[in-house]
Amino acid sequence: MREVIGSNNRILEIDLSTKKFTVSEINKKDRNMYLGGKGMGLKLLYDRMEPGVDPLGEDNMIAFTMGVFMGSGAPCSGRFEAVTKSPLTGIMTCSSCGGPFGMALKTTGWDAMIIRGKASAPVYLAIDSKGVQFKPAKGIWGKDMNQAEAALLKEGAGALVIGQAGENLVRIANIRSGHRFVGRGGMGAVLGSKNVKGIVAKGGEIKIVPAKKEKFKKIVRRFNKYINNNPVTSGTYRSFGTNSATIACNTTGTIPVRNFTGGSHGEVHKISGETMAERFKTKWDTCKPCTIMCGHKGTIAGEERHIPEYETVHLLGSNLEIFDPVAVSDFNELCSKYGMDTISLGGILGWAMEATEKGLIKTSLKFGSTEGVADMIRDIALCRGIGKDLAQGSRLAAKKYGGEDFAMHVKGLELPGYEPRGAVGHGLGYATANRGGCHLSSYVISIEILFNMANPFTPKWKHYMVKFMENLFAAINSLHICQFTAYAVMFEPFLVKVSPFPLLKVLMGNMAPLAMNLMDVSLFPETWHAILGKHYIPYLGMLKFIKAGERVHVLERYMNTREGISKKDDTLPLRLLTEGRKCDAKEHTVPLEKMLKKYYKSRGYDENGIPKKRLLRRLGIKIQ
Amino acid sequence: MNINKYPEIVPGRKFLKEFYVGIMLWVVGRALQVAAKVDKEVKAELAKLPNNFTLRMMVAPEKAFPLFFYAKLLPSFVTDIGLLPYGIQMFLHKDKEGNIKYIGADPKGKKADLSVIFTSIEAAWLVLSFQESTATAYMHGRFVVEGDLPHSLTFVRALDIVEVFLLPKIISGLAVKRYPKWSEMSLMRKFWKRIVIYIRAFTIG
Amino acid sequence: MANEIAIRIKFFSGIDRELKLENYNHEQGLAMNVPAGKRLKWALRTAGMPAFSNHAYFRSGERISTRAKLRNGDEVTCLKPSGGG
Amino acid sequence: MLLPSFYDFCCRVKTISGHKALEAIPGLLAGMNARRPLIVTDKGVAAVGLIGIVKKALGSKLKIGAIYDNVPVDSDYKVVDDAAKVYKKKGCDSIISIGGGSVIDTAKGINIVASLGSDTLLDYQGFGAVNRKLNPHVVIPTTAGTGSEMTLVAVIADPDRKIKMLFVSYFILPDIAVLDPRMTKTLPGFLTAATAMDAMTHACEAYFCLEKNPMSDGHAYRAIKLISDNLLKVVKNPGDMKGRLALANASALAGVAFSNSMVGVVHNLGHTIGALCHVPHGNAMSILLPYGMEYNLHKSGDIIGEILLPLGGAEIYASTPKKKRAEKVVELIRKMNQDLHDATGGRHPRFLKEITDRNGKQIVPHSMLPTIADCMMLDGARMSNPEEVLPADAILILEHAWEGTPLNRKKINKGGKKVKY
Amino acid sequence: MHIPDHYEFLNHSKIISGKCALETIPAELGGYDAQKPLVIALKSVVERGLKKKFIKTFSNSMVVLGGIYDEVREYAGISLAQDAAILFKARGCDSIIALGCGPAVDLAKAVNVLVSEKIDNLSAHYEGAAIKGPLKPLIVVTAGRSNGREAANALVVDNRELVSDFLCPDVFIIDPRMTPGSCGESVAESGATAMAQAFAVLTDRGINPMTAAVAHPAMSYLAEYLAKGVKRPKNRQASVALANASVMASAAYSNSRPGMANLLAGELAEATGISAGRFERIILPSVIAAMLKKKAWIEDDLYLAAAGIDGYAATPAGERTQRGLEVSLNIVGGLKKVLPVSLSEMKVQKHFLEKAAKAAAAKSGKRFTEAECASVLAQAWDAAGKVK
Repeated sequence: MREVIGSNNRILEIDLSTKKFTVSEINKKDRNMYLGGKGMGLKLLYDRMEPGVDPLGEDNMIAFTMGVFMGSGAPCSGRFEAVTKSPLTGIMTCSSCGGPFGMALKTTGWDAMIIRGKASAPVYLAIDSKGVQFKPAKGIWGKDMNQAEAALLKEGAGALVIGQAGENLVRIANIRSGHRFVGRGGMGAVLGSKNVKGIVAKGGEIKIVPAKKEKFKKIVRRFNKYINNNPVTSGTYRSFGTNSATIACNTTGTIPVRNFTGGSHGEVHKISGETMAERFKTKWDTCKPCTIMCGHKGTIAGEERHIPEYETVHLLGSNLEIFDPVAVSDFNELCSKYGMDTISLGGILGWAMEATEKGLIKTSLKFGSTEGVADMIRDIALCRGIGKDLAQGSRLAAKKYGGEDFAMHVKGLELPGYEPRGAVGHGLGYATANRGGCHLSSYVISIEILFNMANPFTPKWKHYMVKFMENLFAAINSLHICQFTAYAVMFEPFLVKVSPFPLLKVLMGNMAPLAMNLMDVSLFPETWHAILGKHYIPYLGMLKFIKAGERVHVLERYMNTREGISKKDDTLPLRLLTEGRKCDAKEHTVPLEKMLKKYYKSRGYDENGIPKKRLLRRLGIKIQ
Repeated sequence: MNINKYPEIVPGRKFLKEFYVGIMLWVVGRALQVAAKVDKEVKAELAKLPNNFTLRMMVAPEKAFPLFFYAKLLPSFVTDIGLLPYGIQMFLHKDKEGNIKYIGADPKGKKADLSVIFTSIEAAWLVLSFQESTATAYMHGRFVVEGDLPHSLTFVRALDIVEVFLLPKIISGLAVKRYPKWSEMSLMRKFWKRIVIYIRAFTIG
Repeated sequence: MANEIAIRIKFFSGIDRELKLENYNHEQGLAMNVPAGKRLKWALRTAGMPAFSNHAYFRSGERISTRAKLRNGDEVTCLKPSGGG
Repeated sequence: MLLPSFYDFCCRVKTISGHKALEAIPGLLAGMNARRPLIVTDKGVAAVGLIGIVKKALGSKLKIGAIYDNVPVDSDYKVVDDAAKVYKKKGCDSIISIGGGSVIDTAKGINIVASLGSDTLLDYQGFGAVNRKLNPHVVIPTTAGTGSEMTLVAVIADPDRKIKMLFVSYFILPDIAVLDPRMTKTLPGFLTAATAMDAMTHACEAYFCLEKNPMSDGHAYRAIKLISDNLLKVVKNPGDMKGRLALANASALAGVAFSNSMVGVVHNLGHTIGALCHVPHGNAMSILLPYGMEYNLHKSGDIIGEILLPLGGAEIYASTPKKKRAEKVVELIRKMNQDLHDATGGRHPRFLKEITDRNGKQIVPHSMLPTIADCMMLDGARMSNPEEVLPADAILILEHAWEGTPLNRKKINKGGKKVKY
Repeated sequence: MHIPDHYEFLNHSKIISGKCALETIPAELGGYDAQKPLVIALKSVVERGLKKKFIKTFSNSMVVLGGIYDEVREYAGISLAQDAAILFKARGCDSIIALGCGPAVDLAKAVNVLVSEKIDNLSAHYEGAAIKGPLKPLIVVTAGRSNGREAANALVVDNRELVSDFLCPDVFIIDPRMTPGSCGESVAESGATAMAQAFAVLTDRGINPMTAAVAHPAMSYLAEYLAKGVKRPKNRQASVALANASVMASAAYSNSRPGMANLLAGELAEATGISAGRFERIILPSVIAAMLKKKAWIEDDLYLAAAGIDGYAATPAGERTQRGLEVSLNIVGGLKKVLPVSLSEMKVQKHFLEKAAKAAAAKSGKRFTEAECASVLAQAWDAAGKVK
């Protein structure tokens, strides 16, 4: 077991067409500017890939990047990032995953892996410290994810697999490692288009040792103290998982019901985290290592199954007006068998049900009834009948069959489980998220509703909140640590803990820039410098960390504008801009125009949403 | 879908233009009645119409143009011979002996053999304010004829001659295709006729 | 003289187990009669809630603080602060 | 292209043209779910055997309800009511009319009575009486010139009151006009010349009269070009199918043009002469066309000059200077009349005095001219002529037209401003 | 003048253009025995304040407006049509007026079908059931950006096409108070669409006198007024002429076969979601350049329409085709400052180009091959040395 100080900085570049691989180094400047994880993935593809490439073609590349935190023993650092050009949205997509493959690949000695070209016949890749072997995948091609992963795990510590959906190039296919997923953007189809069934890493060949050992130990102790004291990360997450927010969102009318027409529903508590915890006697089932412990498993219908997360419960449950937790869990199992993203699938099924209701397509789906839903999920995965068109994502299906005004997606990515008309800042987050309709890009609903620090209906200061949170989460996804730790790091420092809650609310509501910059998130950069052994300057280090996040976000936006993205795409589905929710008498809609204009100005984009040259130079992004 | 977000709309009225058209029709009616007596060319033209023949000039949807507000107050002898303008229609009646009389603007109790109908108030405004010549107006469908066509042509011909009498050359030049030359209408005859028609139209007629 | 007003409090995320309320029904929640003009803090203390500072309280879609005045027919939802997926 | 301050254009007829056009009828009728058509025609068309051609072309797919072929030359409402009874008795649901202008007008009348369900045509007199969609009506013109397959007017006589009833409505427009050269193959030379010149007049007048609009100009330009390229060829050898198709197209185009841009003084005089002296409409038109143009030369000379391009071709147009182009047009029309006169061996008259009836008697005596000039005031077409036409002007034109000498333009009573479209 | 062996032509709509055209609506409705129209308006048109002017034109007429449904934005969907149909039945309307072009007209046609056939959604028609009889009278008032499908006998609702002769609107009203464009860009896009359609009709091998007669005025108005209309969108005469041109172009185009520029622009518009007008403005110059190189045979009508009568007569017969194409190039060139000039400037992804070329060649009925389409798109990619 070789010991490595700090980070290994080795990149494995695999070319499937020529079946060769090369090894290259992460240069120092990139490491400082882009940290690792999401930032490094984008930078690697920005240097190698030219715009206008067919996502399912041969020239598309997919990069798996491990952050500096991986393997260092930091809390909740078991996550890695995948970056590619998504077949669902046609623009750059980054998706993070907490599966064992990350630790396996890092401990095999690789910091990043880039796959390009296309294999002539189905293969799977076995990676060890020296390089990669291309092994024929005849045996496991066509098998579902469970069997494929079991077969691959015989040859290594962690594996990535795609299901039948990935093989059939379903545009919402995902990649699985352990019971965690590289979920959004249809990355399974990218691997499927390259004829790669899976990747397995031997693992356990090197051991990462942080450069400043004792400083790192002190920081980790403080980190765990923060996590265990915070009521959110140690309270509801630990006992009920991500699904604990269901009741809060239901009472404020921000959950999707009946394809985003309603905001809340009487029977939602049947599928809330608490009821599931009681009914299925849940135990923990999380990424390794994790301190928050938000993943759960339980005995459902006699089987040991992973409890569906918040998004799955709402997109495959309340969005289709299905409130039977066992049914939702069955759909979740089907998705994890065939390998499809549950959020996009829920969005597509919601559209399909409304399209059937309005006579655009002929299916047996109906809101509120589970009859025909499981068969439709199989049809989509195996591209049978109308499933073949639904497999292209709700944007292309709506282009073919009509109903674009109620296809709930932004830039092609279906909306997750938050109803933006109840939290307008979150709506702006959907519109400006780089990969499309994504809640984790800025997650402003936490400020607006869950911690109730801002009025959810006024557009005041929401553009600044979205910008700040986008930069923060982009930076966090580049370290790579779990995003939920942000709540602990933001709300546990002494200054914030002591000040009374109403003062915080007034500060955040009226002087958001001041409040946000006062937040002390220095814990992240401190850990990062401790691992790499660099000297950390207290306040300036944090500003550099936030600026790195801004650089990652703006680089992704710049790459997308080269694919044709501009102001016309930063919008929300028509339903959210014009109609009110069924449960809301005042019929609030999302005032997107006002917020977007201010957002562009504060971001430094021109009025058409394209990053200005001055901004790119300030952040040091070379213009290609 | 709540339908009272899109209320029903009942269109209003253009009072000023209604009033202008009413007055112009009244003037034309009275002028024709006088011109038929005074000028031989007009008399010859109107002679072609059969006797006991009523001719009407109105603006389309008849129900949309009620009489003026003061019409009810006027005594019957005023409304019979139309001393004052009180509605947006014009009735000319050629009785058995063959002389033309303007019989007011009230359609009650009158049957029109020939009616010249302006398709809308805007069209009537265009024609009666001489923005379009009569021929171009007919071509653009500003007015439509109900009843047989030859009678309407004689009526329009008579109208042209009267317009030449009533209005100065600049204005009536717009309305008529060809302004009569010196030879056809001597200066003296034109001015004299103009004065006579004006006086008689507004008085006894 | 002080007329009674009826309110209902619904406890979620395990709080009802902490308060050891017998046969608690999620749908109806805990019905209580409170003298008019009282604040939420008073009602919670009578329900036996020890430290209630860091819980989240919602009434008809908006979040309210413990010092909010209660009105007749109110339905207050009480739960621990939580993060989403 | 001139943009008039106001215009309206409407031609709702579906045109089917081609050498196999008749075969398309069953499909189109099925499209309008009509299965049993009534064929309306007159004795002349039946005699020439055109009905046989149509029946063979329609083939077995369509069951003919009945054939009604005793339509007289000047149709009247009794014929219409009689045919309507046949229509109802045989349970027909659509009409196919095969023939010239009068047959088509009669068929329009029959369609009014049969579709709106009353028993006599008199109920539908007056403006706007017909305001509902009628049953399908397919028109197969057998003369390439009247263009009445494209017009929204039906003129039906009322023998009792000795007047001509005018039915005007967009709903009596036929649904389909079928232009098939086989229908006009057997038309003799002089009749072809007369009807073609009628179409030429429609096109020219539609081009320069007051109701000029861009769409009518486009149609008129092509009608003139087709006629000037093909007329002499077809008169010389009547079997030329391509030429026949061109003339059929030209007549349809001219019909569209003049039904939206009203014709002027030529038709004014032509109708009056036709009514008083029973002169064939085509001949009157071809004689009066040059004179009508000369009469309007001072008012819309440059527009008439533009007709030189489709009439004479680009070379002549480019070589003649701008001011002279209008006279060149008139000269070419006269030359065309002269060529037709020679090609038909004198049967195509050039001046009014040459018009003779079957047994050679002159039917337009010089004495009739003053009465024609007076009755001219009663025809609606005089409104749309750029220059005012009074009986005095009419006498001037008719004198020269009778004699055959070109109009000397000094005597014309000029006046009024330039035409403002 | 070449006449094809067989052709069919139908232009059902009546065009009323010019001063006080709006005032003729009550008379037109009277002609159809209709009293109470439902107005379906574009949101952008209503926001520009045209609604008040529109209502004022109905004063002194017996027409009562059954309601102005102005929810139509960029997309015509079946849900909007169902709402409008509910409003139509509730108010007991008997005819429909579409205020604005593009999606408003498509939606009006869809509502017309729903109401006249008394059905709730168009699924029966998507499966191929034909429209049985004539529908309620439909009047279109042109305003705002046109998508070139108004006068066609088809409706596109929810990206699904329904073709039937009964779908042609009955009357087009082009009134100088309604037609002035909101910005130069929307005028340029409608102009580019009309130009592409008129060009496709006039250079189609199966051109017949009827379509030539309708396309001729369209092309000449574009030649005269497009540059001026784009520079000053508020100019009334230019906007009326351009509105006329787009109505005539779409009427002629619906009777003729689609040209290469229209097919390619349609495919790219569907792939990228940008309006087809912008792509037509870019692809048309490349198509013309390809035709110039290929010396394809083209009727003289194109040159006559583009250059007018005097210009046409002045050039000898041989050069007319070539000069015609050059004049069309200059007409499209008039839009250079307003719309992007090349596909790369619009940042279209390259792999869309191959897919678009393949699909266009398939739809062209063997008139042009995939290689030709690909070369045209390649040339349109940078469009450097051509249209200044």
